[in-house]
Amino acid sequence: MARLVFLGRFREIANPALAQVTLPGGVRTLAGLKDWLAEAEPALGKALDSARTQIAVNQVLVRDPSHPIVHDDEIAFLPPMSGG
Amino acid sequence: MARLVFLGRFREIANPALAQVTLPGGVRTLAGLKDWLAEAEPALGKALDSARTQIAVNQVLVRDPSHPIVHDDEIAFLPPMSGG
Amino acid sequence: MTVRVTEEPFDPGAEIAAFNTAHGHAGALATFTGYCRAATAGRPVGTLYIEQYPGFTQREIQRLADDVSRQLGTLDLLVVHRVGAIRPGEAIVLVAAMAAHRAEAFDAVRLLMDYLKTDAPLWKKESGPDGDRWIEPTAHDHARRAKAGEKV
Amino acid sequence: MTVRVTEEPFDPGAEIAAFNTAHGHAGALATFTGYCRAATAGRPVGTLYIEQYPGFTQREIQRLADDVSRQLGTLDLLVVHRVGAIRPGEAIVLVAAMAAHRAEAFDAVRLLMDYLKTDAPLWKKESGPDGDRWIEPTAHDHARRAKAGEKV
Repeated sequence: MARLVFLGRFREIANPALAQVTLPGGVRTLAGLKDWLAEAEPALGKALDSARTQIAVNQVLVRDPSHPIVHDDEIAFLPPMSGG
Repeated sequence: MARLVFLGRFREIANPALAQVTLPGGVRTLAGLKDWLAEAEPALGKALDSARTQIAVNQVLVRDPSHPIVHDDEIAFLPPMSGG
Repeated sequence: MTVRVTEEPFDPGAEIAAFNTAHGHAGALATFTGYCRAATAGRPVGTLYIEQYPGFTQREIQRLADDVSRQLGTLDLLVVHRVGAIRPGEAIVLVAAMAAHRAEAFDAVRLLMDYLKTDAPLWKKESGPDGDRWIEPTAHDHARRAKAGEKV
Repeated sequence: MTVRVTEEPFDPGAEIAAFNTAHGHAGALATFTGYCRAATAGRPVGTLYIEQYPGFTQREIQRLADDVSRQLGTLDLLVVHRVGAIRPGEAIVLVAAMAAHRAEAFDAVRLLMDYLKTDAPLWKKESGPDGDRWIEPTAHDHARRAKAGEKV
């Protein structure tokens, strides 16, 4: 099981069932996860597909699309921030 | 009677008797007052003699040395300010 | 250094009083408080909603504050950031900096506010009579932050 | 706008709390508090003494604040300035500005502090173990004020 976290406007688009999800065996990297999401949830895939979307793995920002995903990872999708 | 006010380091040099003083009839302008002070109180006169000394007449800053002095005026001598 | 992300309303005056009590001899205290406005660009705001990523948000703000502290040599920093549902008139963010001299205190507050605007992991949604909308930083916010980062 | 020149110690946190209560919906509050330091340039300070010219000092500070308010379009300004004998750790000056946006609030506080440093009719004397000395603004203070006046 991976834990997927969608923040801000991504959360409103994402299927709540994705919070705890068993990923197919072929999904082994962040790029693979994004491809899988784009297929399973096209509207969400489209929203995530921006250079300004950031991804955190286990609460650390990761920029490398080939970053591996392992069991129990917490993977968060962050839209552009609007703090302050 | 004129009221003379000396602020900051001028106050420490000035003779306290100057707070209420009857000026000689010949002292009719700010320049005349400064000349009279320089003669009566040379140390004070020297301290006042700077382009950075400001003078207020009845609580309004006055730059013109020929500004007239009349009975009951409050004339203040201000060293450079160090507020804030 | 104190960084607090809170769902509860806070009182900026009381926070500042508590912060300065601990540092009475420092010399200079600068503060900034941002409030929830009753209207943005003429459009009335009902409720402002700010979402955090629990844990991550707190640590990232701490990292931004550490960065400012290192750049400007402040003696102490305080950040309080509200999350959740916020009503007009309530404080959203407070930044306070203690430093030996006023320039460092001013610069620290300003720089940290600029960083928070663009780099704090927080997501704002405004709810008004004509619906909701998510807010994202403007090009102007990014430009100001880039400029602030260079200047100091 | 409130300008207060006072011989009594004041609590900056309480002053800020009272000021912001009256303006909860303004958007941005920036403040600066200057404290009496325990040492200046390595030299211990016993007591700081600040002399005012009663009446004149209050009106001149009011004039400086009016000038800043006009230049920056702030919604409200507060100045509290201590005079008389001040001990290390006590607040000397508090400036607070309410504005619609943060840039105006920051700029107003900074500019007014620069004006106060050079143009407020106040005279400072530091008393320490090795005697007293009157303080006058440095060339640096004048340069900063000139620069601040141009920039805004």
